[in-house]
Amino acid sequence: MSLGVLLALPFLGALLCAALYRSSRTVQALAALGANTAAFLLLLSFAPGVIGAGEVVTAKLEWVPSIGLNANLFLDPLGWMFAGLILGIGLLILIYARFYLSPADPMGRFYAFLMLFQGAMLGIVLSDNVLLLIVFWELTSLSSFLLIGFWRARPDAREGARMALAVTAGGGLALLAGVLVLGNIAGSYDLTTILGEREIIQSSPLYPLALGLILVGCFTKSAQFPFHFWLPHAMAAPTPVSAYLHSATMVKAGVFLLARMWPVLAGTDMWFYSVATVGLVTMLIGAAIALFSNDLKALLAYSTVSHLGFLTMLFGFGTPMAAVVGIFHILNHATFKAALFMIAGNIDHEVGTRDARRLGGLLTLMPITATVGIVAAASMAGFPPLNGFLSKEMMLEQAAHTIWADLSWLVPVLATIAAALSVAYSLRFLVHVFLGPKRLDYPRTPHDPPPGMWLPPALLVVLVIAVGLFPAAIAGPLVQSVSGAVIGAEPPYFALKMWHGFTPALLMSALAIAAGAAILWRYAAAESVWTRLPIPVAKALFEGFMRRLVETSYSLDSAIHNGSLQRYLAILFVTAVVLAAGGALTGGGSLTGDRATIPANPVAIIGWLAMIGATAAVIWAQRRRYLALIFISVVGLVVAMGFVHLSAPDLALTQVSVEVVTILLLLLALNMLPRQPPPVSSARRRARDGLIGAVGGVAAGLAAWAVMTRVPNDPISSFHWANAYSGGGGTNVVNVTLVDFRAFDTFGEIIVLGIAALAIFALLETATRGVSGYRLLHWKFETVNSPERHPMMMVVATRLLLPLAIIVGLYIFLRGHNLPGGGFIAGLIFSIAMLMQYMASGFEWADRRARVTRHSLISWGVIIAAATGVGAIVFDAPLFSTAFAHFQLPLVGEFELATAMLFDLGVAITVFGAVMLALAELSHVAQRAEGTIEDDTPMDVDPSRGPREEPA
Amino acid sequence: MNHLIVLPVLLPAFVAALIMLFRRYTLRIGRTVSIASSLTLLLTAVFLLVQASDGSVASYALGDWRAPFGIVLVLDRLSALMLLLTATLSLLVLWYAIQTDLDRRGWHFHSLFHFQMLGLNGAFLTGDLFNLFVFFEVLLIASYGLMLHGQGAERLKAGVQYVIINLVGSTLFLIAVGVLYGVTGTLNMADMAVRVAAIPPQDQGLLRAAAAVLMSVFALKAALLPLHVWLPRTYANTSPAVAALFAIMTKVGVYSIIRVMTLVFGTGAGEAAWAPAEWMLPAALLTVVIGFAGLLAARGLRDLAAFALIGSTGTLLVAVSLFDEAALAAALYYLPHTTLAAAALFLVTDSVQRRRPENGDSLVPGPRFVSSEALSVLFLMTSIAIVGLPPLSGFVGKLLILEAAQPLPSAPWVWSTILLTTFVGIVALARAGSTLFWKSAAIGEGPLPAARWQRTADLMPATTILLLLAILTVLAGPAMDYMDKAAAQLFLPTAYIEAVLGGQGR
Amino acid sequence: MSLLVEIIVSLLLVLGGGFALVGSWGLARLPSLMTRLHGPTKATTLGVGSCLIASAIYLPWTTGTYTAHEFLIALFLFITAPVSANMIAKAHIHRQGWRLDPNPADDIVEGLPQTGGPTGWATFWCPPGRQWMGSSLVDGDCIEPPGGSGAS
Amino acid sequence: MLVKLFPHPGLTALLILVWMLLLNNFTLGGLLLGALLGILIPALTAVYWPNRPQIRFGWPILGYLAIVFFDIVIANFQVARLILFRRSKDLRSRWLVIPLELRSPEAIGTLAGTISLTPGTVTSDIAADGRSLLVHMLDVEDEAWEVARIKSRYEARLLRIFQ
Amino acid sequence: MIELALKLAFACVSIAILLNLYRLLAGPSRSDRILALDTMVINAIAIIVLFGISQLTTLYFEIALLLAMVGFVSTVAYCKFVLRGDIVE
Amino acid sequence: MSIEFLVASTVAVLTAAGIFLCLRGRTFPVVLGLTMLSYATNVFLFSMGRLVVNRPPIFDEAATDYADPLPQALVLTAIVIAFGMTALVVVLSLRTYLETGTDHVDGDSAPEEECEER
Ligand code: NA
Ligand code: NA
Repeated sequence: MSLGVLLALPFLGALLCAALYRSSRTVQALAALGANTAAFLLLLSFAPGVIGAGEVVTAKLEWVPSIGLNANLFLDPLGWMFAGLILGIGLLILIYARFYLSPADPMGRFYAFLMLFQGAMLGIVLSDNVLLLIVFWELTSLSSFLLIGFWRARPDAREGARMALAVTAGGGLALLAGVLVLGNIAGSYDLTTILGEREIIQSSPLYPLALGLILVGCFTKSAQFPFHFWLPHAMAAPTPVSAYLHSATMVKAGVFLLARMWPVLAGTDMWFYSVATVGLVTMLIGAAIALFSNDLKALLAYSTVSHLGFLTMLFGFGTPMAAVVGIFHILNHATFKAALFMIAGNIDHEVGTRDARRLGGLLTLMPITATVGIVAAASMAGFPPLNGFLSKEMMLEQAAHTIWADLSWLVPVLATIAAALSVAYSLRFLVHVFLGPKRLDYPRTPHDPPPGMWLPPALLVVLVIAVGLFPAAIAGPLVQSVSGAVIGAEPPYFALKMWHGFTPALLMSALAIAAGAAILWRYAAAESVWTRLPIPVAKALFEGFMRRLVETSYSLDSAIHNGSLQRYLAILFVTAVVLAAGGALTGGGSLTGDRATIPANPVAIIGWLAMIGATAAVIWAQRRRYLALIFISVVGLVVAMGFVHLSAPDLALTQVSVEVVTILLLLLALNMLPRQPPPVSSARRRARDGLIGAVGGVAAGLAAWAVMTRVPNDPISSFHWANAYSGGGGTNVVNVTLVDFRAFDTFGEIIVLGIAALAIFALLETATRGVSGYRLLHWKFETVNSPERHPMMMVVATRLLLPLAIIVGLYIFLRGHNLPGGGFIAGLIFSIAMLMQYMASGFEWADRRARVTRHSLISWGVIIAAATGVGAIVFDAPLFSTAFAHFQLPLVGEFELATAMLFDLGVAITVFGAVMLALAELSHVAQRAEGTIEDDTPMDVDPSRGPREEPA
Repeated sequence: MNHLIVLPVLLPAFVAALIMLFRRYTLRIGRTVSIASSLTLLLTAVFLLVQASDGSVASYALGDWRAPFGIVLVLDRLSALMLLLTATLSLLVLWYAIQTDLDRRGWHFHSLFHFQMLGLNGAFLTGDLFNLFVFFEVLLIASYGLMLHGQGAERLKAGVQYVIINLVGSTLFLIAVGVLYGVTGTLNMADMAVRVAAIPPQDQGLLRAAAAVLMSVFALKAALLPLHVWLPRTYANTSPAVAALFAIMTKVGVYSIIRVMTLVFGTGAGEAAWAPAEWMLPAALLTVVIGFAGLLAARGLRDLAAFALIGSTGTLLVAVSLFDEAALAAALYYLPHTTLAAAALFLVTDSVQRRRPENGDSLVPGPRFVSSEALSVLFLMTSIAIVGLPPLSGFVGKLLILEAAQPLPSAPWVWSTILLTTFVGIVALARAGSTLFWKSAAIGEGPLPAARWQRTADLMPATTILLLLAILTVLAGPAMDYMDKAAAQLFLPTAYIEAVLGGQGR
Repeated sequence: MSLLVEIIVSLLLVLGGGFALVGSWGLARLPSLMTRLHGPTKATTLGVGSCLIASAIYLPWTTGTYTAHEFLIALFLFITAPVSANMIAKAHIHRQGWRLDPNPADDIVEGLPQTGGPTGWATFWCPPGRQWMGSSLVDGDCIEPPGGSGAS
Repeated sequence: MLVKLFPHPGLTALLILVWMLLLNNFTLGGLLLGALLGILIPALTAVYWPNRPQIRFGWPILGYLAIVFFDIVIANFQVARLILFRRSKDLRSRWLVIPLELRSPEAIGTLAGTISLTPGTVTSDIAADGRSLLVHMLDVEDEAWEVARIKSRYEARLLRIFQ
Repeated sequence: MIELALKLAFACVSIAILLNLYRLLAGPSRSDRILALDTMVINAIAIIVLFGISQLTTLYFEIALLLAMVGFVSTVAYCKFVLRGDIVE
Repeated sequence: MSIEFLVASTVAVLTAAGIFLCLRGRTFPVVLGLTMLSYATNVFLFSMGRLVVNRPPIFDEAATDYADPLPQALVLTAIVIAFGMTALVVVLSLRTYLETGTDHVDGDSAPEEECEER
């Protein structure tokens, strides 16, 4: 429980700081400090148990138990040590940052990010579940991204942040894969369980995979070769961030994980050769680059890379003793490196530059800063009696005994060279910055910063000295206890002391110091050699890779999504056909079934010929649109006749009426589409499309043939046939199916129509404005039009036909339940009748006389249909249940009333409303194109009124 | 009899029709009714989810005609989940649309919106294949209306493509349903499941061809490669708020794949078991790749969001097309996450573009804009969700998918694809965000330019979505419990079939 | 009785089919639209008419149920056919008059006769001063259409 | 009031007749419904038929119908002969201009329809002042005679029907 | 006898439809095609009536009725389009 | 020759024409193509109930054979939906043309596709 509180405190601090974004800087700092201090104190309270007695504090909480992702926390000595570093150094950094940041910097945001990062870091070291660990791991990547990019206006900050995120979060993904594999080998994702499964894990065939993936995660985070390049660019962050992330926390996460996993992963050749080698190489390269870096922060950054390599190498050795040394050095490095970063920050802050070539002689100008810096740098160099010396000695001792591929000299020699380089760059920091003559060209006049900025590093330097002098007393118990946790057993005997006697390590150490001093002495010469070395710049490689990634993505994207509907449709058709063919071929079976076919009579064949001819004509006339419309009518007519022939009178009725409405619609729209023939596509394109069409057509035809020639498989429609009259009260089974058995489909269908009308309305309502309105206003007709708008003959005929059509429509509606017909067809007939009226006497004239709004017709239609359905619920029958009864009235005789007819009424009304809304709106727009004419007569020629306008 | 199950279909129909009636009066009535109805739908969905969570399958025989003869609505865990997701998302989008006056910028927004919900809910509830087609059409045509809402040249052009390609899709749907009826003699999916198992060998080819075409239709909706091609232009050119609602549209395709495959062509389908979807896994993997590559290639936030949708839906499809119980459970967890996350990204996109009069959504640095701080946080959180980084549910979802894929032979492909594309996603979104918020900040630290849009109320819906994702993360355990059981229910459809075929009705 | 009915019905059927064919034959072979326009009236009037009468006699006689829908079909056709013909003729003389798809075999080449009144034919006549709507070829007042106009 | 209820009494009658023909069997209920529709539909659609032609019902109408029917049959045979046996170039097809005395659009419409229904003649256009019809005739021997035939045989009768 | 007469009538009307198709495809003017289509619809009505007689059913006559009405509307619309470009104005 | 063959080949021809037209570059032929496809689909769906001559699904105790009513009902629904969709797509094409000045489906005034002027 208290572990939960411990973990929550930094996050709470982050929230608090974010919430206080308007408060004063001090309040914000106090909020962050408060949270951090509380956490630190809480952590200290665990010390007696964890460090003293070796207890492991746990807190268990199930999160996603089904995959073993638990929010389990545990605090063992290793975790305690890291938590101590995180919270302890964090505390100092918070104080330091309060004074370091300028008033222009948003302090609240900074602290929020920093506390977020702290929480994430703490999460890593407290997790008892590897999946949970990944959560925090990635959270550190994210929060460090924010911190590095804190000075968002600086391009280097943005780039550095992105690079750090890409590398560390990307590595985190590899780590995720790794721990998933590991967890599956071990049978659990709980660390405590995994740590007990060394045998199983190391003998598993998946061990190399898991190891490799986990190491990628560790190496990226800890900036190990070849992933080392991101770290220096992360130095664009404000110095407190660098000090925090790159001394004690972020980059140590990788090392932490190496230590954490050490008991189960270490000890194999694979571990040794991969981890130790990478560490060694990194140590060398980092040190070399650090030596020749002029930016103090870059120098420190590469030094960090080098020291992380140092640690990695130690853990890579796989021996308990090496692990002990590693743990000790983690502590030491954190102290002197954090101090050094802050010192570098102070110099930058006060002098206005971090370029080592422009510095020197600061000892007298900034005595406190310089003193602290010199001690810390000396520790980094490994000078006695500082803590850096102790752990470096021990490392060299370990290196001296390490045999790499039967080469006993390799590791000691390389380690010594690295140590020498380390001495050199440390001395360079020390000498080129603080010593030497004062310079006159500093950007600013340097003096010591306020205590808030030198106290934190000073405090750390006190530790550096104290540990150096009294290692066993101060660090001994901690190292002892942590080593036990890492090794998973009683650690080997070790002595933290200055003098081990004349050991090979001492010799190596001395050599290193001498060589390092020599290098610094001949620094200029060394530098000129270095600059001539052809070293590939990792950053450029990385950026090149990223650029190529973006370019590839871009060309992939534009190659695939070229915006051509023609291509998209071709893809769709081809995919469907290929899939269908694949299904048919793998499924097998026969094409033709056992059902007897019906011989075709000559009339049917002639209809078929008409259909083929008309279809061919449509294709031929596709660019002569008016003709195409006439031809397509024939197709519709033949289809309707086919429905007549094949016992589908309802379909024929519907087809006939839909057909005419569609044609009217197309004619209305056609009038306003450009009439000049569009360019034809190339012969190749046409051939391709023809091929796709032919294959698709054949596929559809074969499927139709295959089904039609098969004996039906006991279709459910026999139930519909049997129950239409008895249960649905109608003899027209199709209609009963529509309004009763499958009324829900019909309900959806009228809604589709209603929505179509709404969408059409919404589209056209605006057509008279803007660009479109302009285009309409400046419409140029391409042909001569007759001046006669409302021919008399037509008007006269319509006067008779409108009532006739309405009565026919009503009849069709009423009989629909028993004979072909129904609401939909009736609705269409009413629409056609009204459209006839519109055509005859004009939109304005007819519309002014219309009494209902078309919108409300649609609404009412839907409401009636739905309400009919709901009516059933009132009687606790399911939605759309129907009732019907036969009534006997005097004079009238027997008649039937069915609720389904009410539903059908809703259908008819909706259809009528929708069709009228769509076509009326279209006519309205068309009329706009012609300009409005005062029009109050139903026909142009009306002899009964005499000539309308006397000729001149 | 429990009639509550029809409410998700009935209420939107009534409300849409009523709003249409009242359109002459103030918009306020429309808004009030719209919000009230959406809230009701949310409550209903919660209630139905609770009802379904005990594992029972409720079958509602419309018109009192028993299955397979009439149409049935079926409520199981999956459909309840989809209903809740729809209700949640639509309420949030509605909120946003009202906040930003989107509903003023064209006709009939609220009616179309409710018709859209009607279509979605109907599709999720129906137990009948043809009825599914009908509701596909309802939701599609409503989506056409919404997609075009507000108009403008680019939107219209994209709309033409969207409409046409979906019309072709509908044609294919009909053909597939037709053959399935012709071969099996039924339309009810449960009944079809029973009959498919007994289809003789000589009809197998026909059956599978039809099933494959049906899958291609669903894949079109779900934006599965190579049928995803329509999506970027459509989603990038509609108003982002509508695109946010459309995040659920691809899930209709996914839902349909899950439903039809597990129920009709699942383990019990005899020879045809799983056959119609064998091609899906490679396609889904490529979809993820294309989606995340598009994220890198995007030159505007809208493109970015569209590709993020493709990529994350692709990830979902990867999990689905493993056709494994654990993977399906993972997919079901990931499904609401990806829907909401994509929606949030679209909403953020809209908020950004609304505040940048000159540069709109394009990923170029421009002057600082109002509430860019808040938006940068939202963008960051949304990106985290979309990419699947901790601490949001996307991470849990991907984790679940990886974990589920592990024992399967296709694991290497699934793992490498998901992990590598996540990496690409991180890179891409970091690029985009740093350009948009950091680089822009660098350009003008001066006073904020006067913008049309000064309020911050429009950030609330996206914030709420992130909050919901956080809740989904924290409650991943109980959620997975539900998803596990839902997946189990899908993989053993006997209860479903019994509930449907043994249900009431004349 | 039944033989008589059979004979009548058969005659009507043959007559109906025959006239439908003659009408369409005319449509196919006559040289110009205006002459072709005479063909379909046969299909309408005697062709379909005879068939309808045949049906009206035959179906009640065989099935015993009377039906009157034939008369309605006839009624509709008789109302609509002349209007269709009129509109087709108008369309035709309009296109021919403006030489939009000239056909040498057609009847308008030498022009329509004068109306005998002060105005032209409705298809062409535009009252002076009124813009000839929808015509980009004609900008100001009426111009003289090529075929037929008023006496004035 | 009565005019409002029965704007077109003839139409009402026609609708009732059509309804009964549609129903196809005579019931009192059907008739009542037909009567209702016969009244309702013209009343509802009256706005689209604003003028009210005065028609004299009775024998003249029946006589007219009989003549037209007779002419249709005869003319059909005549035209069939022309189509089948006359060579195209020998067809003497002509335009006829028929000056009108009829003034009501309904009456002119009826005349035009009659002319078109009887084979061999097609009403093609009307003068813009409504005072003459343009009729195309398939084969004309004597134009003046044909015009006179139409005027006397049809128009004169229609003048009597449409007052 | 009726059988034979029906066959004859069917044959006549079918050939008539083929002739209509010829005119429809051959044109040459728009009016020719409209006319051909109009005639084809009328012949289709005849076919339906003949079909009714041959199958002894009146069930399909409403289709003929509707065709009569609808054929008219579409013919008029096609003509109106030729005349005015706009069919509803 | 059987009716089944006629219907199947009708489906094939209509589908082929529909696909070909759908793949054209201008909205109008595409609309034609969609119309053709919808004819094809309707006939196809209808044929799924198998073909029967003059056995309309009007219930009659005496009838022994009948056309399958269900596909007919489905086709009716499909026709209506296709009508609504066609109406929408027609208006949309028109509206897009008015707004953009081009009737190319991709909205380009100068289409990228390979073209030859006729
Ligand atoms: Na037509
Ligand atoms: Na005539």
